[in-house]
Amino acid sequence: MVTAAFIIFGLAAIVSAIMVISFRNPMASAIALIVTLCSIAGLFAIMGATFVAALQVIVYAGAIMVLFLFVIMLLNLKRDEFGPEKRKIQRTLGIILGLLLVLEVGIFIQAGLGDFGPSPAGDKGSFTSITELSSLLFTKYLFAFEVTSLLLLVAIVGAVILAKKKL
Amino acid sequence: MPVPLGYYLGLAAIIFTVGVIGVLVRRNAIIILMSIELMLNGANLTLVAFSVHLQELSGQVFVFLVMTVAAAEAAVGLAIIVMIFRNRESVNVDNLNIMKW
Amino acid sequence: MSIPIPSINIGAILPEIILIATAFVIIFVELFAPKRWRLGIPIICFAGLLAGFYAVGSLWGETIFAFGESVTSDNFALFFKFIFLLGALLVTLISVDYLKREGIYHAEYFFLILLSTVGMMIMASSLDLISIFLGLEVMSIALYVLAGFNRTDPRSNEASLKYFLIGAFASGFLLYGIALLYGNFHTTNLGEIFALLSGQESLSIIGLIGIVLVLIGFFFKVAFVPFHMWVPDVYQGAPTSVTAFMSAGPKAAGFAVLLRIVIYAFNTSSPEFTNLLWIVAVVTMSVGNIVAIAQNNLKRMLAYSSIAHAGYVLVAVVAGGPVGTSAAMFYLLVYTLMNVGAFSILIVFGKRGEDNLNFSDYAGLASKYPLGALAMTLFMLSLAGIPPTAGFVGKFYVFSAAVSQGYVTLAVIGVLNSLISVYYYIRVVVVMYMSAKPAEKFYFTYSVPAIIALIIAAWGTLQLGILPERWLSLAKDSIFSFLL
Amino acid sequence: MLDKVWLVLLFPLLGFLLNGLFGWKFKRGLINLIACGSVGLSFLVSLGVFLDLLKLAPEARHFEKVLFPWVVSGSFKTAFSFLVDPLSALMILVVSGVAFLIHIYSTGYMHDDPGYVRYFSYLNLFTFSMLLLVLADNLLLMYIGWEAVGLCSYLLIGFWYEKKSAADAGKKAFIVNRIGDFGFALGIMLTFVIFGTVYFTPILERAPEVLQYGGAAATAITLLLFLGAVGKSAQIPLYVWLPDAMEGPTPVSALIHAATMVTAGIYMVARLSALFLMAPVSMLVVAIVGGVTALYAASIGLMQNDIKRVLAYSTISQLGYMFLACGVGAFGAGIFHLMTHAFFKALLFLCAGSVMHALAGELNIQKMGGLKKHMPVTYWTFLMGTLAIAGIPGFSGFFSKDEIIWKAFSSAQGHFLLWFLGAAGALMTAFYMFRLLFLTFHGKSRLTPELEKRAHESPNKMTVPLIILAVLAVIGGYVGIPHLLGGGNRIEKFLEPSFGQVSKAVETHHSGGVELLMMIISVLIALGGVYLAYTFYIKKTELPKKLAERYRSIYTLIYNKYYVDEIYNAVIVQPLKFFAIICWRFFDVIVIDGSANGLAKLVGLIGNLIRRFETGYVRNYALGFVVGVVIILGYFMLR
Repeated sequence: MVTAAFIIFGLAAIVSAIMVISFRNPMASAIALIVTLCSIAGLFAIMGATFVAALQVIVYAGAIMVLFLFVIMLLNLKRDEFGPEKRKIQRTLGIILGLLLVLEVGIFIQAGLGDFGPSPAGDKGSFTSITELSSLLFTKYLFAFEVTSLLLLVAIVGAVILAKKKL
Repeated sequence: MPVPLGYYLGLAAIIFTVGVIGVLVRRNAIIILMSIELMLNGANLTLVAFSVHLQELSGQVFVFLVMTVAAAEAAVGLAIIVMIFRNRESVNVDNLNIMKW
Repeated sequence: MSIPIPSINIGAILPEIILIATAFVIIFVELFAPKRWRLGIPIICFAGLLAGFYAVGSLWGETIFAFGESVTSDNFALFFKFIFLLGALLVTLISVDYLKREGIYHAEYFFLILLSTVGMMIMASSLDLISIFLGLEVMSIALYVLAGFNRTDPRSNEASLKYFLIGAFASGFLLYGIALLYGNFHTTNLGEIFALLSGQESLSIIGLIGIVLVLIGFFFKVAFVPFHMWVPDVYQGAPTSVTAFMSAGPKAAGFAVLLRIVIYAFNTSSPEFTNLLWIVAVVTMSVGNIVAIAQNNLKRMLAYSSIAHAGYVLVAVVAGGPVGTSAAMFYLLVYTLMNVGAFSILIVFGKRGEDNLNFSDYAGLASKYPLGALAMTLFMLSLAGIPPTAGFVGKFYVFSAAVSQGYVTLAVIGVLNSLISVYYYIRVVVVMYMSAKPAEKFYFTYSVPAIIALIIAAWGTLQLGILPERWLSLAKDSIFSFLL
Repeated sequence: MLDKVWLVLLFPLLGFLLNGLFGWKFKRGLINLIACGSVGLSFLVSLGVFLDLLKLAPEARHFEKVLFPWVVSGSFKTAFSFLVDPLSALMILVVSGVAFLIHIYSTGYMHDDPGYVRYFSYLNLFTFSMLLLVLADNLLLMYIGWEAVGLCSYLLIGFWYEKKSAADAGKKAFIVNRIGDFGFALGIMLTFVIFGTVYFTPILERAPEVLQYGGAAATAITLLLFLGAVGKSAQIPLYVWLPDAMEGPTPVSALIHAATMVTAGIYMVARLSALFLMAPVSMLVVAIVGGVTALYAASIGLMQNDIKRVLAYSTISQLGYMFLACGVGAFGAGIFHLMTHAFFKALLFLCAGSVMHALAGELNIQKMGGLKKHMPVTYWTFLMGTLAIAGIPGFSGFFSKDEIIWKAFSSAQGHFLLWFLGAAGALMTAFYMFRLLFLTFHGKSRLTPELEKRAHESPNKMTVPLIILAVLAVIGGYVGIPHLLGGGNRIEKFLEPSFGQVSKAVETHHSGGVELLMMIISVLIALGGVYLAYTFYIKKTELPKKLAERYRSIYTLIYNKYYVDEIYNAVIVQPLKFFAIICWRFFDVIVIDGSANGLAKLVGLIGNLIRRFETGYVRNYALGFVVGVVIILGYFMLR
């Protein structure tokens, strides 16, 4: 059951991710990205990280992607990459390097997995509790949490100053 | 029967790399930005997989924090793209090479 | 359910808090105060930075942990905070009239400068990789915006987008590396990683790839070859005051983290890292210097030169130990002074629209503005590492650290590189003093704050060159206690 | 006075600051007063220091003065501190004295120059830097002075920067010098690593224990340091900047490029004599480089027609002699020659300046001639200088140069071939100097009519320093009369404490008879050179014609004489000329200039190649990034 769900969500994530980078139309790419994000949320869920899965759907697929779609529509971008790719070598090299990268990382991970035991058995469903997560967030990671508030503040001010028509 | 850790990590590496390839091959700034989101998701998947495997919650807290980062980057990145679109009517990064060499 | 709140120890992050408070005051003045108050914003910013200096001074000498173990205020962090504050202070001074000249005088500029500085401080004082990452993002996002601050200038736009895309790309790698380290060590706290590592012999494979990716993330920030390619374009395109800012603080912040990671957490790791850093240092110095020779735009030349200088600092990092660490810190301080000084000259003699930046525009400057030319000469000589300037003491210290740790070849390559660099630095001096065809017109922005900044930078460059021992010993006092 | 030695430095520095910062508001008189007065005061203090030092017993003549600490970090310490011993005391006396005279001369020479204040502030800064270099008691402080004199030299060579050649020459000097400085800097670091200090006194004291005689460490340090000296003192192969440096004002050539700065390399080698003695290979290198340079530069000097260039090549050649002396362990002789050379070469340059002053900047000696009657003072002083440099007995150059040539032969590290290099160089020196003298001052005037009218003696401001220097050029040698001629060789006795055990290490083993013979040979060589020049540039051009008309009967005799000249010409001069042209045209211009410029071009080319990677396309940058990641990960995978 879990394995089947993993295969479904995993395949969906990979295929939609490849669609994100291969569609010409940005709108289609954005939709594909939403599919990827939701598939990953599904993966989180089957691992038992239900709270993160919910956040993934609400914040990522919900809020952030809406921002993307909004901008794409605002700029009315249908196809912006006119004309043939002039630097074919860039594309070829890009794909080759990407494959090399995944090969290297894969070999490293494969070789390093021996250090990890098999997954601990146990009821995954009860693993994530919002209480534990939030108590961690407000104790051990309080500082990081506070820094995110700064981060958002900077982003808001920055986005406003750059995108506002008249200052 | 739980799925082994390695599968999750491999899947995460693939998604990460798809994002990397996207940055390298696409010319549309918005799609490049989306590819970067893919990379972040690959990292997030790794974090959660480890967190669950190690039965240690920090990884999931990180995912929460990384989402904030993604949101902030998206906001600023899209603002930059809007600004450039206003000046040049294009978001094709291959049109941006006034400065070189 | 009661949550056990850890000891927060808010005093440890006093400098950060002061700067954040100042930033808020600035934004409130901008939003709610009468229009004419806006002219006072740089003064508020300046006062806040001075208060920051005071806070750094008052915390000096103690090692305090805050927020559990995730933040520390040790001398190492404070020394770097001093560098960040110095960079921010000088940039605030040179920005005032520059922003007016370019027509981009907005309160948000100072707000972003302050928060970017806070981001750097978080990087320098955090012990947790995740809060280091967040600090990096705070710093970078503010910088992306600042690079595009001149919204109507296509070059500024371009710089902003390039910086943003490559920066976010690098963040992805950094984050992936942190994720792998987390998986390997079950924690991202550098102190705990250090404790774990000192127990075992070598890194496991996942930890290795994790640390490599994390290092690459910071290699990007401090611009080592081949992660440097954004630097020339971004430096050239960004408003000059922002370029000055970028070249000082963020670079130092990147090195602060590199030093923490390489020397603090992973000091037991294998010699492969040393070899890697060795090669990167050589390539970085050489590429930076050789390409700088071929430049005609001063800002671009300084961009390549900043790449080369990152290489010199890396030489000290490779040397490691107490000598190397303190040499790197001292060099970063010196670099901040002389580089911001050089950019200040470009600002003072720049023309609206960022045009007056080619070598030929400075031909014969000495005859019209002898003091300006003299100051520029001082900064160029210092960048080239010629005594009695600070740059010489810095380089001497860096290279003798390398020699004393047995990296003689590296030091020789470094000195050879600084020999090459003389060519393009001295070219500036030659153009200013010995040009048969002077430029038709010089542009001079009379700006009292910028002149104050120039005096501070020039004085510091000389002071650290003639009497460096006080600051050298401060840098010595700032190295990690276990190195002593 | 010894305690106040820092005053020597303070005055020129003050002069520089006053004139440099406020000079544009000052009147001429005040500028002159500040510029010359500061150096004059500095000279007086130097004199006081010197006399105080003389009062002490020879072994007690060693005094260190710490002004304030400079770099203190861990084991590494340096301070702004000065070392007064016979060597440095003699040097500050020479430097400040010659500098003072040249400052006075300059007030006349630069009279009409628009950059008057700039000139004098640079000159004061130079004096300060040179004195700093000499007085430093540690390598790092010396390095500061070293770089600062380089900077001043560069600023002054390019003083008339409107001329492209001047600006280029300045740049060339700076860059070529940096190559030497690179070696010097590495040498300092290596010294620090090995000795744990950069102070001269402990280094020299501990050199015999710390270093192994002839060991790799000793050789490496000394060769690196010598590379610095080669750059600064314009030896093969880094001498190319010095002839070009003549683009600067002539008093600058006299002060910086003849009397003081270019001798810094010799001073450094002499200062570190104990180190060099631990490395016989380096000593041999020093001697060979010095000897070959001495001959090589002299041969180029034979064919030059530019008055300043002849003197420039002559300077290179004379510096070669000093290195030759150091290389055979005769450091005292080297410093002695440094001193006499400072007098007569400064004099010769100033005379050349005086000639240029009179002839509106004319430099070509083929267009001069007969100036003797127009400028008698210049002529007579120039003659004194020429006699001194040619090594005519009784003049200063004789004593010092003869000492060097003798030591090159007789010292334990000497060799007949080294002696030959020196002796052949001496022949050429005498020849080209007298050729210069004859072509410039003797014979029929070849001046254009306007210049003929214009030609006049220089003002007193210029001639008085000439006379003083001429006197010094004549009598300067009497402090070092060798034992053989009944003198006590006082100067080498005086310098002995600075060189410690050195002088014993290179004790000579030859009898007085050999020394006398060699001295006679060298006198004959000098006279031979003079005679050759005389025949060529006085007799050949004029006597043959006159005699042929008046005394037809003895014409054949003169004809025969002339015939001998032809033989001389064929046997000596033509080969020499050929050699000189090869050296100058081929080696100098093509090989050395070519490789220096070629290197710069190559670096520029590589730079242009690499910058093409900076395409401006952000995706290419990302590609570069990933290449880096893949390579680094691959490196860790394959390790």
